[in-house]
Amino acid sequence: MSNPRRSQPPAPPEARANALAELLDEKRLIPAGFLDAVATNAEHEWSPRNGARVVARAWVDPEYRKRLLADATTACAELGYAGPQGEYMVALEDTPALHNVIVCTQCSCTAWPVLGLPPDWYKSPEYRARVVREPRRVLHEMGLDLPKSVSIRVWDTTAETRYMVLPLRPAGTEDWSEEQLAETVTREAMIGIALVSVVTSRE
Amino acid sequence: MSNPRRSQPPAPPEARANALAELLDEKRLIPAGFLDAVATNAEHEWSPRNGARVVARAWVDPEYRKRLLADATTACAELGYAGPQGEYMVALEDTPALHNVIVCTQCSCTAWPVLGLPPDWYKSPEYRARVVREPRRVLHEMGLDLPKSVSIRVWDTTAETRYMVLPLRPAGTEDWSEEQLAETVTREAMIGIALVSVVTSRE
Amino acid sequence: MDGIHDLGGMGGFGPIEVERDEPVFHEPWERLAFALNILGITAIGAYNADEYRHAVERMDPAHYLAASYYERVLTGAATLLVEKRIVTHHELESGAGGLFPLAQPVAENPTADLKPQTQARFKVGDRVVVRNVFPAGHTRAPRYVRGKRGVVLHIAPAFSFPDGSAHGLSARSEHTYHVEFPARELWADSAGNDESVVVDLWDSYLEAR
Amino acid sequence: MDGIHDLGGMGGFGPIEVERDEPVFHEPWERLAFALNILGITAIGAYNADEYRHAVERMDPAHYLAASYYERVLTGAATLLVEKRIVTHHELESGAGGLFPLAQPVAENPTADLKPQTQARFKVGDRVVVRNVFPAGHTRAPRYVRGKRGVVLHIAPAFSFPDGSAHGLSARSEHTYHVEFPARELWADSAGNDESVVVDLWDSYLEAR
Repeated sequence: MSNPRRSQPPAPPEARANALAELLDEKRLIPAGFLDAVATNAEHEWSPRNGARVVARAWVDPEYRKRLLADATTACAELGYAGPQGEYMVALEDTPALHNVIVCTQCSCTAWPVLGLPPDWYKSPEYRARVVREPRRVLHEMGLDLPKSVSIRVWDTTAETRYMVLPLRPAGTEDWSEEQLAETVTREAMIGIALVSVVTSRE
Repeated sequence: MSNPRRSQPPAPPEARANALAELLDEKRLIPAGFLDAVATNAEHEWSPRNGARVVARAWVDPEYRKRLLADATTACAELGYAGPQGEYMVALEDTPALHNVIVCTQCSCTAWPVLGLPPDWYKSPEYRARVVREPRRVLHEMGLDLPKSVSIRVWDTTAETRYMVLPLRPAGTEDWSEEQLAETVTREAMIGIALVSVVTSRE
Repeated sequence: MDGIHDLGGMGGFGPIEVERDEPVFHEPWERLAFALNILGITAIGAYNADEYRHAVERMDPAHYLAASYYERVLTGAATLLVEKRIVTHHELESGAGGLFPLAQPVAENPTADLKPQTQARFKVGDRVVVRNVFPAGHTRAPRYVRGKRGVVLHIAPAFSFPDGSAHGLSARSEHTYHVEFPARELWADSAGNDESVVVDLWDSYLEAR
Repeated sequence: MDGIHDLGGMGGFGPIEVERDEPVFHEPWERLAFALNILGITAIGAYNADEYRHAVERMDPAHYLAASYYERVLTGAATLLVEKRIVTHHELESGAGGLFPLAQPVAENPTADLKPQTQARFKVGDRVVVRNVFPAGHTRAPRYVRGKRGVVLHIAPAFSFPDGSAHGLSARSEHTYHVEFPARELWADSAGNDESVVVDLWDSYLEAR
């Protein structure tokens, strides 16, 4: 890479990925069905829908909320959500005075069982570099303007703890069912770059 | 740049440079002959041959050596070497116990009048990042193995001082002329990644 | 290693682009790269997650920033499979029909001399400072908290010490702490005074203050 | 700005490639880019050298590392000529027949609050420490000496203060000092004990210790 003038472009990434897979297959190192099973699991089992159900339960069940804040790993497992990158989970409670945001500045660690594999923006150098240094501005650019009275805590996922944000329950949802509430909870809200918002039919 | 998957490559740099030149020319902002005169000057007037003559003079003339180490800007001007990026020059004296190396970690500042425009390796991220952190290893990789008894001082060109190294005069050159000596002094030696070496005919 | 991966606080980056309704994988090769890395860690067992992270960190910085996330995954996995002699670089480039850039080699002396801490030395509310060390290999203390003062918010269970396990050193586990740093401790006056950053740090990285 | 340009000490880079008998310029467009930047600074007088350095620093980090030196020169010059309304980005891209990437905008509050020092406060042999500030704009104190302790070797004449002149602030000149830092002060145990780095620092960047 020393001299961009003379550097050749690499083979396309698909050619590289296929080459590695074919080599490992020739060497009989890929158990039958392994690769597809792993990827299918990532696509379907690890999902922000899981985290949304955790949040909704915490909103409607004060005892569950306590258990979630005391031991998120066990509370998530109660609902069936556990596995790789979820061995030790911690839920971060938003309050009217404190907003939590999650990042992984050094790679892109995420609580897979409840948030799913992370989106591109979360993995981008832009988000990783900037959100720890200028969180209020980053949130503003991403569409979230917090009142000045709200402090911001940014959580950098630098070890084995995997975080999820427990957002504020939106006003006007007092009579909503747990299932209805779960529909409103986005991955963005559980990472902390958005609030949960609803359009109530009575307005 | 946020998403490499979707980013388009820029126009080739020659197309960009030509576009800028043509635009400025259309707006009549380029004095006749200006661009070629500037570049020709950079190619021919600013040259490590100038610095080599300074070094050779310092080797044969102890009074000049004193003046060079006390005020390199004036001593270089004595020989006719002055100008942009040479407004305040400092010569760094190598001794048997101390070896000097120059870098500019943040851009690529260089004493143009005596060293010329810097070479690609000096401008590379590799050299800029590494030589302040692991100078002995970098020098080794570049072919210079210093005895352990020699300390290394790396000079980072972070302000307006422009440095040149005054290397050790090689043994066996006692009867060489100033012109012969100047032929042996390389830009690499005046930056500090090499010593001045000679093959003496008597050996 | 103070590598390009340690991005926290770096300036010069532009807006964050958010894609609506983003799929888990955008292309089949991304899906494949993800699964191949899991294969390397689990079914083949050629390397662990700390070695994987460090392999990605060792990518040439220009390649790291130019690559998409799954190209980094692919490069880290391929680098380790070459280093562990499961495949050769030549085989990879023959198969790919072109260059297959790998990461730089591991540093000669990758680990700093950090005394193992088998017991949790700190408790919630303790004031700590991050040790001012510069390991040439893998470490998980980001550069932006080095030498900075924070307060322990939470004690997590003991986990494998990454500076060791990324370099094949003997098993060592330590508690990690969620340490809160006021933004102004990290970035001086340029930061808001109602912001903080919490970093999850292994016991060895910390000293009492 | 803690930008990608501030490369001192960054790991992950490979060997340094030296080209024998290297020409001053490798291609005609490099020669042109060099001369165009001198034109912008002198004949047009659209910007100064500090603004130029900062424009290069503001390049997207991925672009910065992928670009050759003269592509960075070209990008810095073009960015400033657009910002100073001499040309437009649209004109540049029409002329180039494709994308002409420019640097990111200047930060909103680019300068830290560093008190001007009209007199040289330090003398040779003085022990100093580099202030722990984080300007969002141009500064010439590299990140790797921030908060580090050194000794003054030499006092240079007063020069224009770059943190101001890169941002169009009123003229301000200060002496700079050649400050020597033992390598072990900079990089702890990972450095040799017979090595040092000398950094040329403006008076405002320093405090007595």
